[in-house]
Amino acid sequence: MSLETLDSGQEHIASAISDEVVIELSKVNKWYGEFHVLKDIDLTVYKGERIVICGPSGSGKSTLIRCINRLEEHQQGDILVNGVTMDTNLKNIDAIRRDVGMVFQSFNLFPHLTVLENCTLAPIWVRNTPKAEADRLAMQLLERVKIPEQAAKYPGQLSGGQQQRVAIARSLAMNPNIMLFDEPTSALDPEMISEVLDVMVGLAESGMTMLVVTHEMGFAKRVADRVIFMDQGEIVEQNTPGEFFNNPKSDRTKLFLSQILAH
Amino acid sequence: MSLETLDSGQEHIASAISDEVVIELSKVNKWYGEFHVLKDIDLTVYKGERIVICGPSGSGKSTLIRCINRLEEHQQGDILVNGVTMDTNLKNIDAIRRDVGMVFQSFNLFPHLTVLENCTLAPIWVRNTPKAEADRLAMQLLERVKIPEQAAKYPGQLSGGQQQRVAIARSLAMNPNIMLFDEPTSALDPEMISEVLDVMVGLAESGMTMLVVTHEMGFAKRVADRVIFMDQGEIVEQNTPGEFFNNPKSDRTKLFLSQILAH
Amino acid sequence: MAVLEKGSPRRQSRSIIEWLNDERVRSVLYQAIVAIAVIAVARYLFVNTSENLQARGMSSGFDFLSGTAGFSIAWTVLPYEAGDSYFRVYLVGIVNTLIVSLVAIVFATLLGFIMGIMRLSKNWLISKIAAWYVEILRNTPLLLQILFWFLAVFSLLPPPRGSFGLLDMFFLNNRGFYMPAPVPGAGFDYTMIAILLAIAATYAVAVWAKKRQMATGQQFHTFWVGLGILFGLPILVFLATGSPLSFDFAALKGFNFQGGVSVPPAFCALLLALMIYHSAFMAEAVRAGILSVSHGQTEAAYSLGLRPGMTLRLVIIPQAMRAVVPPMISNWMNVVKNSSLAIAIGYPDLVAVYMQTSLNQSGHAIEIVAMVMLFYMSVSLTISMALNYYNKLVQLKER
Amino acid sequence: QQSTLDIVKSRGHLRCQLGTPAPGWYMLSDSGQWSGFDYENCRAVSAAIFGDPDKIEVQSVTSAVRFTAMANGESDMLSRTTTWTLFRDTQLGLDFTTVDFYDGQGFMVLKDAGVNSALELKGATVCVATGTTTELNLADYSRTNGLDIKPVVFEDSNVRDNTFFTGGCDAITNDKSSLASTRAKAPDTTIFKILPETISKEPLGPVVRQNDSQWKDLVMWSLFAMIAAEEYGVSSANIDKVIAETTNPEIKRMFGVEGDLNKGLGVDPKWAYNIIKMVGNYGENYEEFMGEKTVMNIPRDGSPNALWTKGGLLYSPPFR
Amino acid sequence: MAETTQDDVVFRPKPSLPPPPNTVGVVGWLRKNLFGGPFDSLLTIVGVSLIAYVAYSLYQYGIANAVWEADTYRECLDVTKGNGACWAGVSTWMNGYMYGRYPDVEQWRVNLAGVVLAVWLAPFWFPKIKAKILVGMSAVLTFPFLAAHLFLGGEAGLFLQVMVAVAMTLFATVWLNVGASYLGYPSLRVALLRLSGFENKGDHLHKYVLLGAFGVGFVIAFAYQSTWELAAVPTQNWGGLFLTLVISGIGISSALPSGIILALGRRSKMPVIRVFCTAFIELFRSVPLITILFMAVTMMPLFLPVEINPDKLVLVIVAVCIFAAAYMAEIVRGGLQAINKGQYEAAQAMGLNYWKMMTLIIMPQALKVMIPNIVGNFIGLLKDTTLVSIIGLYDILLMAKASGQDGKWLGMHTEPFLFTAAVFFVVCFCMSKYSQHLERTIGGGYGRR
Ligand SMILES: Nc1ncnc2c1ncn2[C@@H]1O[C@H](COP(=O)(O)OP(=O)(O)OP(=O)(O)O)[C@@H](O)[C@H]1O
Ligand SMILES: Nc1ncnc2c1ncn2[C@@H]1O[C@H](COP(=O)(O)OP(=O)(O)OP(=O)(O)O)[C@@H](O)[C@H]1O
Ligand SMILES: [Mg+2]
Ligand SMILES: [Mg+2]
Repeated sequence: MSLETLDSGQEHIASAISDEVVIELSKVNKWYGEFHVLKDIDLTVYKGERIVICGPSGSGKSTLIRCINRLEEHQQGDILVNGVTMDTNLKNIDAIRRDVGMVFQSFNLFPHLTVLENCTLAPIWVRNTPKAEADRLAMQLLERVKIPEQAAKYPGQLSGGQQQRVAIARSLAMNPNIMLFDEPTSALDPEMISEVLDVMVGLAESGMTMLVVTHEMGFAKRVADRVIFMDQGEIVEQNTPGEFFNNPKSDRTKLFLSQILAH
Repeated sequence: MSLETLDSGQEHIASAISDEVVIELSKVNKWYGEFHVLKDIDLTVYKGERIVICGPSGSGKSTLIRCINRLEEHQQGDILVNGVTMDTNLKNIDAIRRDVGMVFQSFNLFPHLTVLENCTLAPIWVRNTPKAEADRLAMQLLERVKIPEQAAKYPGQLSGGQQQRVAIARSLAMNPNIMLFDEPTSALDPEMISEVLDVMVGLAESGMTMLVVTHEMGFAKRVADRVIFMDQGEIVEQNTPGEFFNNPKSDRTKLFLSQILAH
Repeated sequence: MAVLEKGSPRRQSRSIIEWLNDERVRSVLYQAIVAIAVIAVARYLFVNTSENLQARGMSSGFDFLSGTAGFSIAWTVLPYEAGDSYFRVYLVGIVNTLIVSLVAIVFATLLGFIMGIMRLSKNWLISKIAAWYVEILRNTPLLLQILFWFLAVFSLLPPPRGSFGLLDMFFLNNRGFYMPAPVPGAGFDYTMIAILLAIAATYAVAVWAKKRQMATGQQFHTFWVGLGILFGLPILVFLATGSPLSFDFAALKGFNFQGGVSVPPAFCALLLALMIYHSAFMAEAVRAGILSVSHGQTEAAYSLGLRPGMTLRLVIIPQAMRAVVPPMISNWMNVVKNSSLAIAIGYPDLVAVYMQTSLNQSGHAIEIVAMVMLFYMSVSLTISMALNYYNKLVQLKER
Repeated sequence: QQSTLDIVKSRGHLRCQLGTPAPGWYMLSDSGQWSGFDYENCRAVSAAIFGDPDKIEVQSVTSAVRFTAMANGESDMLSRTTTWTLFRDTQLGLDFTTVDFYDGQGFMVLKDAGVNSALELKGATVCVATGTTTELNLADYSRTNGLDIKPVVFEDSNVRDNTFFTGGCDAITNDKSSLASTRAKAPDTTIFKILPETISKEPLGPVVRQNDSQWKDLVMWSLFAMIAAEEYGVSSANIDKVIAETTNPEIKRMFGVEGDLNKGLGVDPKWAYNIIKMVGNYGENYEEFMGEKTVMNIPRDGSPNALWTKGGLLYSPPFR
Repeated sequence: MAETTQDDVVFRPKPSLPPPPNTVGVVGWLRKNLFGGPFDSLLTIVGVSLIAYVAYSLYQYGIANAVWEADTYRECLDVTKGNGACWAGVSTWMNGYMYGRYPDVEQWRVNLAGVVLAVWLAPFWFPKIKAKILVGMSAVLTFPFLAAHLFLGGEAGLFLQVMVAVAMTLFATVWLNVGASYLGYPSLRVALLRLSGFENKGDHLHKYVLLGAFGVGFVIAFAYQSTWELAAVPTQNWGGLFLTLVISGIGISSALPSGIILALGRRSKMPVIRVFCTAFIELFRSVPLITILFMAVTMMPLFLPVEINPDKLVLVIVAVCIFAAAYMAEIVRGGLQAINKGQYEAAQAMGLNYWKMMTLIIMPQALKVMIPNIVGNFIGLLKDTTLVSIIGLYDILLMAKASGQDGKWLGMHTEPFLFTAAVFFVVCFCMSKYSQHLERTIGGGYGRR
């Protein structure tokens, strides 16, 4: 988790935050059985904003972003995504999921489909894109993540870094306006981490709204508009990276930062 | 693969090579089906000599040392180990294996036996050593590889570096006069590599005849009496480490060295 | 240890001990011993058998196959009369075995899928019911289950006079299940042609729909349209040509229903028992297969916006099949083998008519048992060949 | 080759093959005891050889394997409802001894089916047991009379009978004696009718292995002894008295009081005495297992199973 | 930046609140598991009615209308009119269903053998006991002889007597070992040495002490067993559940060694051996057990010389063993395939020969992987042994049939079948649960971190 992971320069990438709200969580509560995992979460994300979420293991980071595309169901409070309320209405859920892409720690590529088919599956079946069109788009995206030559291979034949890049391309193929990342680099070997972070930096440069759960503090410093620190199901502190790293407010944050930067 | 891996000083360890031949390969040829994997290999190893074998992947390094204790059968040429001819005679094979220890890349410890039992199995069943005696010897060896306190654990409970050290102790328990190492550190995390190399250096200091397949060039420089470079089933070049690294003869060797030291 | 000269002790004459220590010699020796032992045992058995046959005045050879069997068989698919030969009995038995096994395989597979999916249902009650279904069926002997279906269900159906009837066309009673038999009239050929055309057309529509989707992205309700064509076209032609098909309805005459097509209760009971027993095993295969696809796959599909149905069809099932099919196919094999228990309730399968009745009548034990084994082995070989082929087909590409 | 008698003697007991339990013929009680009409034959032979009717190891096997179990020497004799046919006598390595029960195959139907003759069974479904001559007879009968009968074949007689009771067959066919036992199992025994036709001859009797005539003689004459005893009025109850009082030289020869008829058989002179004393004569056995007081309830008078003196077919050659 | 300063906001986690009431507790559970949606609710209602109907019918037949005491089946019928069960017959015949025709006065021998086996294997479940493999091996290898002698009775040959004595000695050894462990000795071996005072004398003397102790035990056992006078009970009289367990027990325990040999043969590098083993396995796996049984009873006698007429039970057991071995071979092969090649190579490189490698390294690992499958196989075999009733062996199923032919209970067949089914279900279900438990506990491996 060294700050040197990104070899290119360290200056912060300019952001283009509009004042359009794309995600709004208010008083969101969630329980697993008796266990209170999200406590009164309030969070507003503006269009084009890039948010990094960090916090100790088990603090509810994954749960939080998984609530945003309804991989988990929250029990209290409201979640609005792109103005659509997250409730039990299947139409709403579909609409939200179409606009929100997600990248998982363990890639979750479909092993029975080629890389290209992985990227065209959703456009063809959800967006009714013609195949030729979908293929073209997918190839563009694969070029963007720098692996166009792997299009015909199966996921099992790729290295971890390549697989994660395919996963990003696959999400982008649905042309989402929000991307969620859940520890996208933590299953990777050190050499491969930078490959994937490079792609994510590129994405940030293009103005995508991003929520990233990660412990890559170099990435956070360089890309994030806001860093959110969670513990025990709460948002303890949120701030710009500069303030967050240099001037943390809460004692909990300080403790966490001292641990994570000790490596 | 950096030369800094060994923290202790870099001066070459004095060797005590006698002129007694312990391994002699002459015109050894081997095929896998149609594929000619070893081509006319000639190699003489003297008692106490320490040889490092390197070369690109698939060049036949593993195959070569596996022929020396008959894990693979060669088809042409003669192999003599400690004066015993390697042929189809089971007695000879047994005799050779008793004198030759081997350490594998993936440790291959026996997961159903404790560390101590791993080390005493062969002495008890092959050398008919009494159990008490075997236990005593094994504990000595575990001390030598610096993990006597792990004797009662199962391999699954140890880290990779510890496991590899157990594997070395296990081989030594048969009191071999030749040790073969097949990439003993390449399955290890960087921090653990030096643990294992330290043990191997210690072994070298004690005068053991060693054949080591490795890409740890620091180790080669410090320990080897001779470095052998293989490619496409042939021995391309062999020389003292000084000459080999500073003054390689063959183009192929030069290319290889440039790649491996580029990291 | 002296310095050795190259290749010194290689070619010296070797003692017997040394010779015996040679890996290759030993290998040949072991194999020779085994081969000799096997041959000796085979010869011993053969000699004994021929002596025994002679001593007991029993004949051997396959001549009996052309002899008259003399007994009749309750229900056959192939035409058969008591005057037919033993060889005919063999064939009749094979066909009877295959018919009941095939039908059982089809239904057991369907039911297995339903039960396997039920067991994974989020509804606690449903998944528990499925779990107990599997446990109860897997843990009681099939033989008992066959007897149960036969005695406690099919034997308790009403007699022909009180049959359960449906539309006066289908009847179920303790003599079996009766259906109308179609009797094609003049001009029915056209309907047949229409059926073939409809199949071709459905296929064409499917291909076209796929193409269109690929080209324009539009999805098409192939299934419903196909269904329409498949049934609509033949019915139209059928009506247009003046309905040239009559049915031979089963009707109560004398003791029983006459006419129509019928299957005996033993068939129904055996079918049901095999189907239900094996569906339990198949349910397990299905469950394991689906569970073998990690939950991450579902989540990934959902987060791409795929709906549950599509996720199942495009992502989960293709991957699950890889794990489901091999145990499923060996289960099919077991259905065929277990159909031999038909003997307990009098369904005339191969073992019942051939290994039981024919063997009893003719006394040709060796020939008959060998022929029966031959049949089962060919089935098994065919199935395992199919399995290997499938495994090759679906192997995941790895690095 | 050793004779069976020697083997049996040296073994110390008789291996007698019965069928799986069937009422009247061979029945197993909950305490594990065998009894039955056919079982008495075994007891008779045992009594003749050992002077003890219970030195028997019962082998009870399904009909499918009965002949192999005989032919391979597993059983010494087979005493189960086995019909004597030319094929079986000549091609299975077996010898039939004599007939102890004249049976014939018949049909049984429900009374309210309104059937009075087997010839009315056109198109009927008929329950039958597997692997027996019954199956062949039915096929023959159906073919000869153009009845187009559908047989439903069962391995297990309970299953078969139950199928018939619940209406799974229009009729059941079997040896008439067994029809009686089937009827006895029904919840209501009064609703059945046995049709008058007898479609086959079913002579039943013990079977031994071929080519051992001494053994065959012993088994056969043990049976004859029981038949003859009845003919002479000798029963287990009165045998001692009869022997003491009789003047009939045949009886004296038979029971070993005079002569040495036992010599050829290779058994004790009192062999026949033991049989009658310990097992009883034919009539006694019939009464006990087949008679009107039993579940079988098969009347003897006027049937072929009456003594020849009473118009039946049971006839023993002379003991001379 | 790590040090905490005065003006820090101190983080106090918000208290965890209880979840909203409609998501937990009974209501939450019902909502989540039974009435998750309209379709789910419908399924639940259908399911409940189905269960209710089945339960009601079973209750009516099995309890409400059932007759528990009667002397004949006809008495039952008079009461039930066929609408209820006649458990009276089943209870009268219970002894028969359990032991077949095994004489009543001798049945203690069967029970004794069962108890001995249970006690023998009990240390398996004692956490303190080491060398569980040895406990299992000693039971599998020698218990059959003890059991055979107990079951058969009569004159035992010298070999059988010796084996019986060995079995008894080993049994005692197992339990003395348990005793020694709980008295605080590391093992029986050490206990013996300590008690005899030989512990500190030369190592080479130890084995004489141990052998001596075993010898004394053996002599005592031999002397004791030669005083037994057990009446002979021929196999024809064996039956019921007892016979079922004998057949499947022998089948499974012999299947393991022969399955291992076949599997090794099938993986052998020697073509002749490989071909024979493969052919054997495939032949017997591809045909139904019933045909093998038929073959055993109809054809084996033809294959053997006239003088040998093997017991029918022996033939059947041989057939079952062959069948089970073929299946077991495939399980073993699966287990062997799960062991990676490195283990073989490491063993060879250490100089172990083929058999030592197999017994010390490969098999212990493979067996562990195989246990759940072995239990599964045992369940299958146990169920399949019902087929021996078709060829006339008086197992529990044929006894059930026979009880319906008994003069008194003529016509009773449903009840015995139901009873048999229940017995099988209970036995198989327990084993299947046990194997699932094993699968869960074993799977992980050896003390993973
Ligand atoms: N399905 C579940 N059922 C019950 N508890 C769960 C479930 N999933 C997660 N939890 C618990 O919820 C808490 C938060 O989990 P979450 O995965 O959101 O943490 P996280 O912050 O992402 O941690 P990590 O950095 O380890 O991924 C953890 O304590 C976890 O044990
Ligand atoms: N069992 C085998 N059958 C066929 N080919 C083999 C087999 N084992 C190895 N080979 C081939 O022989 C060649 C030499 O293999 P070897 O393992 O000796 O290479 P190596 O130099 O040790 O490579 P690496 O550095 O990757 O371990 C390779 O091309 C390999 O593909
Ligand atoms: Mg997480
Ligand atoms: Mg290698």
